[in-house]
Amino acid sequence: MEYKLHQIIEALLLSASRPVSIEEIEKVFVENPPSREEIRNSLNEIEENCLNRGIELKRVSSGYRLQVKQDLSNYVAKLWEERPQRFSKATLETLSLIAYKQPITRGEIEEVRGVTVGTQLMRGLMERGWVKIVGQRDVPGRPSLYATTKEFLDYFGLQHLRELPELPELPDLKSLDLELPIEEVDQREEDKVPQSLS
Amino acid sequence: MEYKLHQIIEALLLSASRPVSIEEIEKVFVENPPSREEIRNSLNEIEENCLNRGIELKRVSSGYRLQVKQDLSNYVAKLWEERPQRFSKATLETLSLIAYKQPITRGEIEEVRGVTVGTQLMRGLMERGWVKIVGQRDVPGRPSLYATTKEFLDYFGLQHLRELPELPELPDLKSLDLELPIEEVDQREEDKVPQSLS
Amino acid sequence: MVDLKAVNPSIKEEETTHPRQEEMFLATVQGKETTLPEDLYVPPNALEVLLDSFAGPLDFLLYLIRKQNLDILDINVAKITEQYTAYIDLMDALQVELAGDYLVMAAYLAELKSRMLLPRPEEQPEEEDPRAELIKRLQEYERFKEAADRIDKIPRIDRDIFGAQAKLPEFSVETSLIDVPLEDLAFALSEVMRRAEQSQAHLINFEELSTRERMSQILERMRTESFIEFTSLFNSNEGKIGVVVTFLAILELLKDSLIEIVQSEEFGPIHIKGIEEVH
Repeated sequence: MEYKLHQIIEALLLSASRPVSIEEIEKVFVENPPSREEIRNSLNEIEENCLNRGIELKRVSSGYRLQVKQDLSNYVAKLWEERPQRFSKATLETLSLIAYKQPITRGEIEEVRGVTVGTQLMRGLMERGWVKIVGQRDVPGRPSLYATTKEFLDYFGLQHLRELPELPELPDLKSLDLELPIEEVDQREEDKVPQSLS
Repeated sequence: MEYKLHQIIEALLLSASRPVSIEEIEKVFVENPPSREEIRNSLNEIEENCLNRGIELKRVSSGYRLQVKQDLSNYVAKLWEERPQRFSKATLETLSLIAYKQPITRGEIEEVRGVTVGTQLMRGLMERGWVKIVGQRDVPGRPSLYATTKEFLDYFGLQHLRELPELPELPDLKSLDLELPIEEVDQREEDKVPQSLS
Repeated sequence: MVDLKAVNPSIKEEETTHPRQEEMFLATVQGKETTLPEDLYVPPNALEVLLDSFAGPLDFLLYLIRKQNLDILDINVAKITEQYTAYIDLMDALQVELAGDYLVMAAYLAELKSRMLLPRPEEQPEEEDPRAELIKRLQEYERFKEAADRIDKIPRIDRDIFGAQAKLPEFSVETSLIDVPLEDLAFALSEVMRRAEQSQAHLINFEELSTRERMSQILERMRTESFIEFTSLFNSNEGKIGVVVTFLAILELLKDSLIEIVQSEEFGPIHIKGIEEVH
């Protein structure tokens, strides 16, 4: 059987258990490799074919992947025997610090979180392939600098870090009158107590 | 979007990394489950749709599965050759647990390793042909039981599992101080090793 | 976050019995004359559970502030410090094992409080209020706590996103794999085991291994044959040890409720079958 390019690409996407990039698709063809333009067109074709199917083409950080449409995930989840583990607060907080403030050292993470960050936790993040060491900070002890990976973005279905939800704004501290000594603060607060109570 | 039965079933088949039986498909529907007749018709429909695609519907003993057509195997093989073939620590540890403690569930592996074992990692090991599902543990959720394959033995040049090396003596727990430097080396190595099988 | 500045932020506020007055508030101030003694009646276990549910001392501090329905910017640092240290003291008294991080925070707060009690030198008015530091830390922490929540809500693989995948065709990969020495496998396992600190329970010997291998073989066979005659599982070529291993494997599988042993008639052949096959 003679296959059309989009059929081959679809099969490729379905045979890799990870996102596949255009460059990778290109390399698969030994004779007469298609142009990137052609690959892109085929990907568009696949995307359109998916419109009335239960799966969709998604572009993530390291390439393209076919995935079940979000509104079918209820059905699919029933088929799965083990619910994926939830992530602990500690893991999510650490991950979000690395994501938003990368590159960052473990010490810096600990400073914000006010907690020691266990080796086990960092190890877990690295094993999942979400976090990697990208260098050492040039301070005594040369602590490792951590950053997120492409796999992290893939996992959350993102193409770029900038697609992460916005980091909440920090309220302006300067607008506060913080110079007051403690007694006066209490005074001020007392002032706000409704008259009827005082 | 309103989905047709065959679209849902196709999504189900593509999301399960194992064959799915008609009974299982039936159970996925909470309200108005389709009749087996309807499911069978939809499967036929999927089969026909596949005629001019790179995948096909295959009936095996434990159900139905979609698989990439054999005559596309050259392309698929190329895709696999391109990917890094090194093994991460996570992969090796998971593999060793399966080898020595089979049959074992993913949950049990996670329990010993203290880290979540990604679906991709398990799929990677199965795609490599080293690990297979041999049954389900009879506990809620019926988690799959994993075991190593003949190919695994072949790869390591073994005839029987009992030829696996005896486990090294467990180090004295009191010498915990030695752990620190090792941990650090590990992390750096983890960094250099690209995402491998997982 | 609701701006509570219009709200009475005082944690000294008594339970108001003045409904009309309360209507003026955007939120009810729950901060009764709090901390102890009311909280003293919490059973020690509950305290431990409580602490476990926090990601750390900053999270706990935020909780104390929230309990009073206050904006971080409106906190009375002296009060919150007292409250925090009261909890820490309580834990200490109840001998709840407290993570070092909580104690470090207690020390930090105590230091902060003492700095605030000292008169400020007039000539150094530019010196930052010690409270600003704590507020900044709390704010920064809260940002990332919120960020973590948001990240948790992003659809993710295996939980909300399911990759579509077909079974691979048969093929052989031509690139040679990076060699994995067999010893690495054993070493990997011994390391996991060491980490799991289950040194006793997991010592594996050859006998167990062959039993496990046999278990896998039987299970594998049952995927194609739903009914297997008991005797066909034994191979006389394997000798006595082989029989024992097979028998042990069957017993293990029975124990794990992975198989059932059935006999249709008295003295009839014994069969094993899988239990409640899903397929």
